[in-house]
Amino acid sequence: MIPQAPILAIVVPLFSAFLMPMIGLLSKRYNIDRACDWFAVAAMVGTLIVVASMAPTVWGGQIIVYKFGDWSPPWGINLAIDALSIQMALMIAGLGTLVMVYSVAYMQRDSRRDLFYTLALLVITGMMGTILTGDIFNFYVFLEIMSVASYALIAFRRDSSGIEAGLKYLFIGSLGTSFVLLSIAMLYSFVGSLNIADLGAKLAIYRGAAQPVPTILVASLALFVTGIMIKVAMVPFHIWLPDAFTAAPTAVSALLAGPAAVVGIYWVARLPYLPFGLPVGIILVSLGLLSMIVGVLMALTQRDFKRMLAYHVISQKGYMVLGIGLGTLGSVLGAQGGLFHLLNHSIYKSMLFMCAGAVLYRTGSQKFEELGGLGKNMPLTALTFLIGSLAISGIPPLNGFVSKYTIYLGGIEAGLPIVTIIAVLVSALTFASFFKAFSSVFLGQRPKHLRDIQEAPKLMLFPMLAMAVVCIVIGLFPALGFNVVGPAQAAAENSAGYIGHVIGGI
Amino acid sequence: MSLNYVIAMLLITLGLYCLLFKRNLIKLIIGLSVMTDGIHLFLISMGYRTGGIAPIVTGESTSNLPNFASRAVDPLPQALVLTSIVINICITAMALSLSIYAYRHYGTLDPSKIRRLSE
Amino acid sequence: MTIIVRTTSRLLFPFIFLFGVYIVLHGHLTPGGGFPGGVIIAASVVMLILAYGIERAQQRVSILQAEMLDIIGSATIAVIGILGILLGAYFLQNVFPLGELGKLFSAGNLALLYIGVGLKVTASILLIFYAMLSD
Amino acid sequence: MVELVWDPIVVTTAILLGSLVAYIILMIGHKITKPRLTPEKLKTYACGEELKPEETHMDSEQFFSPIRRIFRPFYRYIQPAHTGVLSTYLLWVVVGFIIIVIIIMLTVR
Repeated sequence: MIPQAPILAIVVPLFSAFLMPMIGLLSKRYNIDRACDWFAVAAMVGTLIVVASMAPTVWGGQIIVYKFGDWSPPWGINLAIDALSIQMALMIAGLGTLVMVYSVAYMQRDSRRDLFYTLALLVITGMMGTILTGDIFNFYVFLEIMSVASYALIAFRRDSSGIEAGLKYLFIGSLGTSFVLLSIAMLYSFVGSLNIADLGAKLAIYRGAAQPVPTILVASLALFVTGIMIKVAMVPFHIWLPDAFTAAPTAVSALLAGPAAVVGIYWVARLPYLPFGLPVGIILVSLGLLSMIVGVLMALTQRDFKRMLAYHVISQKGYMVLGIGLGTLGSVLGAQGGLFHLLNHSIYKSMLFMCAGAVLYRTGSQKFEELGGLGKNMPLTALTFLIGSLAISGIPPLNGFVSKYTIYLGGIEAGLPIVTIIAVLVSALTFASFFKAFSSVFLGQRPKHLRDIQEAPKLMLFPMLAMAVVCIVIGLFPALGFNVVGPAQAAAENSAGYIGHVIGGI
Repeated sequence: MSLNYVIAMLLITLGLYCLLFKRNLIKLIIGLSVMTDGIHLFLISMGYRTGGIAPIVTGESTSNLPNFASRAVDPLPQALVLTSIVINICITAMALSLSIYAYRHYGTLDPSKIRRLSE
Repeated sequence: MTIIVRTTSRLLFPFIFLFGVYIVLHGHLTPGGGFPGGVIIAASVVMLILAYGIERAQQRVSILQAEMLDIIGSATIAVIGILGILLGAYFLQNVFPLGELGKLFSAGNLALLYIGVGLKVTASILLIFYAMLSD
Repeated sequence: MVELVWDPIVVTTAILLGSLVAYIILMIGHKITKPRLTPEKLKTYACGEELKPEETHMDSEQFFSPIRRIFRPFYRYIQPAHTGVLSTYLLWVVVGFIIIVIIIMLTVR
């Protein structure tokens, strides 16, 4: 482990974001093209190295506790990194690096790219912070950093649809974060602590229905769940997501669909055990089922490429929440499947958005009606899109199948076969919807004005192909994924170990 | 003391009402701020104790630390509120600038008319 | 604006500015610190903007200068934080002499941290106003 | 036995072999009967009207109209509910919150 690695994982993107305007000024002064772009990529690679250096220690069964300013845990702010956090951190850093490489090519027509990279690195900082922190108010602060930066990123091009989507996300998201703040305030007034491990230890007496749960705790839990579900975009709270993903620049859509999905799911996985420890399985399962069905049915009739992908994000996140919910109802396979699906989905959904972005970059259109026959012009993009759409529909040799199959088994294991049936049906509808997308964009008649379209730039193709290779590799060797997800699921359930490590200061 | 909590809840409810039923983006932003201020009031009154003193360590208080600790109000909620106020400023500034752009593009501040993205 | 507003704001400006500087510098001793102090300093400049218009203000402090101020503020925080890692054991750990309780030069890195925060907040709020008022 | 069937490499090999067999059958079929293409066979039939290739693009919203018929209540009520009005969406959030409170009240006791 690199010394000081936990804090460096947050500090490297944060201070790179601070330095970015200066680099923008310098590069303008000395006429260095693309200095900002490569600095952002370098910052992300640095973050990835720092995070990866922590992984062996954590998978060795240790929980890294980092104390700010040497104040010990219940009083000071601390970072606590267990196997669940490290899975999420690795995903954020890895996918974030690929998205940055993609945006080097995608954003090259925009002006003020230094501001774009500042905001993107701030989003990465916020995500890193939310998953590494061991203090619940610190979590709120990082959540707000991430949210405010992403509102600005969505409206980055300042066109009418971007502004509208940014406004909608801002109001709905701020309502959600103020719910989280109110929940934290209630929790603090009831327990008198903000440390997650300390809260978990003090609230443990309400686990297992030994004592009646006080009303303020119920209100706090409901507010927290609502706030998190707005970030995850489960169905009654999902409405910001399609607008935002449609209107944002595609690099931002990929950033929000891949890495940023992690934050919400991390808290969904953490929530049933820490800090509340109250049963939320029924809520998770019902919200997951609802999102799966509504998401896929809405996606079937979309005319817009990115909007269809956005509705599939909702549907696939439903699978994850469903799997984790089944995990709290007594099915280990379900929870593992949920976390595994998060890993797979982040990879292939980022890739699919990148394909849509490549098409949009070359043709200037994201409507199905105006596209067609691009398979001859952009064969590699078509190939990656095909791999992605087969993966998301759960076709066997690819990674989506493994995780979906695990969730199906989890449904049977938890004694709810009806859930499995619905999940299989939704998967079939997903395939139908992607069939439509592939045939409308890459097959069929090619309109005359698209005759001279070229293949996407190499810098865009590189992350897409890398992700496609990862999809196939995980599909062929699922043990690779389970080696990451298994410890993560065990760590999420092992709240006593977490509390012992943090409070006991082992 | 319980009056504080009543007013805090009243502010939160008022903010929520404003957010749900007003048809002007500026009023929605005001509603959001009022709601957050209600939460801040809730936090601040939680750390308050009747007849408490400011939790600032000075020369006098170090001589009698137990007395100081038993009378000082809880400083943590104040720190939380300070942080939260700063965050709220960011959100308000962001919302106002987005509203300016929305007005330029749509010519209105009515959220029911800013709806080019739907279904 | 009328001449009354202009004169009053010009007369008031140094006092408000000085008060803001006081709040920033005494952040580690009395209530206040970088955030409130920075906002007060920025408010004094915003008052001038309201009285004299955005152009006059930008002649004094251009957008570029405000951005530079912003970068200097954040760089100060970064350097103090990284000093804690290099010389001590933890991020933001105090590596300066603590000094005597109640004196201006005390509390180790807190005072320097507040100056950095104050610069950053001042510059950020000015930038927000510039961005909203211009173009 | 179950492990063998769900071993992804075995399944992938099986899929690839299956596609190969299908391709061979297709090729044999092509060899036996040569297709005789006439211009009339390649034309899109649209009640006698002349269509340019660009106009034959399918309406993506109606691509799966049978599914729209099956889930008619959904497409009649839920899809139009995505109105794009911010106030309605905020109302959804609050209603969802109230439902979550009720579910937690019922399950936690």
